Amino acid sequence: MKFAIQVNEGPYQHQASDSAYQFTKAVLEKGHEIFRVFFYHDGVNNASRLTIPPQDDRHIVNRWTDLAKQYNLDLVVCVAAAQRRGMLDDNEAKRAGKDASNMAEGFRISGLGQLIEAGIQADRLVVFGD
Amino acid sequence: MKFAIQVNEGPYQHQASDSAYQFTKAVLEKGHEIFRVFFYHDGVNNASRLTIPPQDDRHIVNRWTDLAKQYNLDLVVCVAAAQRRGMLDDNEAKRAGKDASNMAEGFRISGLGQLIEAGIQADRLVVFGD
Amino acid sequence: MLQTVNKSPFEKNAMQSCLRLSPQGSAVLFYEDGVYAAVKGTRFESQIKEATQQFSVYALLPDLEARGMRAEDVIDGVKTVDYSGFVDLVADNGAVQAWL
Amino acid sequence: MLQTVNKSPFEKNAMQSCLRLSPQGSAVLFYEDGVYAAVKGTRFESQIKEATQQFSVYALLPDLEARGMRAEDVIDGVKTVDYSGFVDLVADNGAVQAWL
Amino acid sequence: MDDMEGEGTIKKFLYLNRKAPYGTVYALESLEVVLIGAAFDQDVSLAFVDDGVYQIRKNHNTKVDSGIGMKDFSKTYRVLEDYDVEKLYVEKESMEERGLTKDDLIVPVEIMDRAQMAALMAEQDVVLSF
Amino acid sequence: MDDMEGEGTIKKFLYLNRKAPYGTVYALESLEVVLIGAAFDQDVSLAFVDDGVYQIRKNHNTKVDSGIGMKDFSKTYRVLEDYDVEKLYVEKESMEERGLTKDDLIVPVEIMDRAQMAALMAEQDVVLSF
Repeated sequence: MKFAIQVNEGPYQHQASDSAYQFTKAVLEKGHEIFRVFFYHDGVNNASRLTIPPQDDRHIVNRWTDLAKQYNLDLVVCVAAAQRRGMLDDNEAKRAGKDASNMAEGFRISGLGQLIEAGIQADRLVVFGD
Repeated sequence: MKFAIQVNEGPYQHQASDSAYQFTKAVLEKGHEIFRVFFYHDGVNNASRLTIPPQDDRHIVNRWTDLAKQYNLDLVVCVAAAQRRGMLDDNEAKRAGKDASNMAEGFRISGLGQLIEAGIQADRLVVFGD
Repeated sequence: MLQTVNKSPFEKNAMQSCLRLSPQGSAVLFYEDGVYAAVKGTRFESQIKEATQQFSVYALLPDLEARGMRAEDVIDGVKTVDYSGFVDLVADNGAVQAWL
Repeated sequence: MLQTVNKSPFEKNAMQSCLRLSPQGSAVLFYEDGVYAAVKGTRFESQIKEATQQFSVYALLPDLEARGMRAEDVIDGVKTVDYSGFVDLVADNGAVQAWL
Repeated sequence: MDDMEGEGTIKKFLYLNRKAPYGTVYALESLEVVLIGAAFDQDVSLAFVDDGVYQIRKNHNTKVDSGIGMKDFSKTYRVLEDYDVEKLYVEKESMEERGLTKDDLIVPVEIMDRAQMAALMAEQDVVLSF
Repeated sequence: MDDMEGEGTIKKFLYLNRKAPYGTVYALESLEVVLIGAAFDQDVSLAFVDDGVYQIRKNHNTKVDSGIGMKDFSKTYRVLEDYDVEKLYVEKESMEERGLTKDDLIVPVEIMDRAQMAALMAEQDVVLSF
């Protein structure tokens, strides 16, 4: 079965990203397919490569990157939500004349249409939020 | 009278940062003093210089930077909360071996002691959160 | 003391806890989504009316107006203030306790 | 349908709205801070017991355990699942509605 | 974006709006999804439940440079019709406990009781929750 | 940091904890403030009210590599004593409606009724809310 996942909150502040990760991992380990993980609202902050969590804590961003690598996941960050909150890849930074980018490996920026498409293409959409 | 302000949520997702800004501005316009504005939890995300809000919307980060310039405000971002969430100045980035920083002008990174000190030094501490 | 409530009483328990536990004589300010507690006609109206006997109750006008309400929509006994009035409430009432 | 509730019933109205509006026969999963609704001894116990008549009610065990509770602490008629069971609930119950 | 993949499939999408406007960004960013989603020609319904009914209350009054300093986006609900988004539902009890009637709302809606709302939910393929 | 400025001033600080642990980060980051704050020799009280009482429930059980994948920080409450943070209060009704007794808690606390809790609040100089 094909699953799509929506993540509405950033790392650490709310459990949403943790729950979404554990759920996504379980989906994959059971042999189902993940069509896409879509990061919306503060969820875009899960894509920052600049986080430095304490040594004894989980590394939420790297966990997503590693899972994406292992299973070839499509991790999509909403462009409109990302711009509001200062989450940029190299292209977006260049286009906007910003002197830095902060997006981690394994994520890509795209439009809200990707969320609707995920709703259409996947058999299930599961939303994790506050 | 000396006021201290604590901001617990990031820009746009919750009204906390907006309310804190309007309140801080009103404090200053009435001739009171702002001892410090302390950004904690997701509040650290108010310090990103990479945000690109829509043209017709308010620019939350720039508003803080401008107010700080006008009134010589002390805008302090909690280092522990900031590291978890990927908010770094040049020094922090260098020390952690990160290839970019994202902190806006007018903010500085420091420890939680600065919040306690604000509570001691100011006549009032006002907390804005979710 | 000044007690602040910024959440809708329909969505969260902040207002209930504030009214249950705040020291008598506190000023209570509703702002952000908290202002819905202060308007006439909701199922919380009688509770707020009662609260005005124990507390000085305020609502932030800019938050009311943003959400489509006006000063005359608030419950009798509740006063409206702007941000400048919010600052005065903080200055005049000692420690501030935020019911987040 | 699968209904998910991730907020404490003491803090937010999500559980109340879920139980009021969900189609009969839905599966209801409590997870994150939502699991407090599923344990014995709280003031919501009788309401949840009643809900088990209309809905299949579940609680996520890892969230219960993290918060100091065990499978035997949940109300009779509520089943516990792990993340794998959460996936099965989604697969088996059609559309998922999150009460955020 | 490969919208074409979705061609032919028509699913029932429900937007479940339960949060007040301005206090959090969910109302605004939900509306942004609805507007983008309209291009996909799906069978779309919007439900306003709990504090979600406040999103479509009349007479919102704020601008970037006055009031709470956020833009009033409520008039956008009026243009949904032009996007062929015409199925707007509010829940009866949510209206009543807030003392609201249809006259207080900025757009025409259908009022549904518990049972009707449950029936609407039961027939959906995808529920986007805000 | 100019801690010295605060020397001599002793204020009454109340930490008001009203949120459950793990679902959000407030419990953990509140504890981090308490630990740092202990160095300032102020008159500190911790109040656990509403879901805040769940923070100090016994037998939390999760690790970064099992369960919900977050570290269990509840044992830190036990070391507060070593930091001379000894005034821990829980509200009676909050305990009762959750079916909890003192035996369910990981640290010794004093149980207060409404009136006692209100009196505690009334005597504070600074309230940090989480």
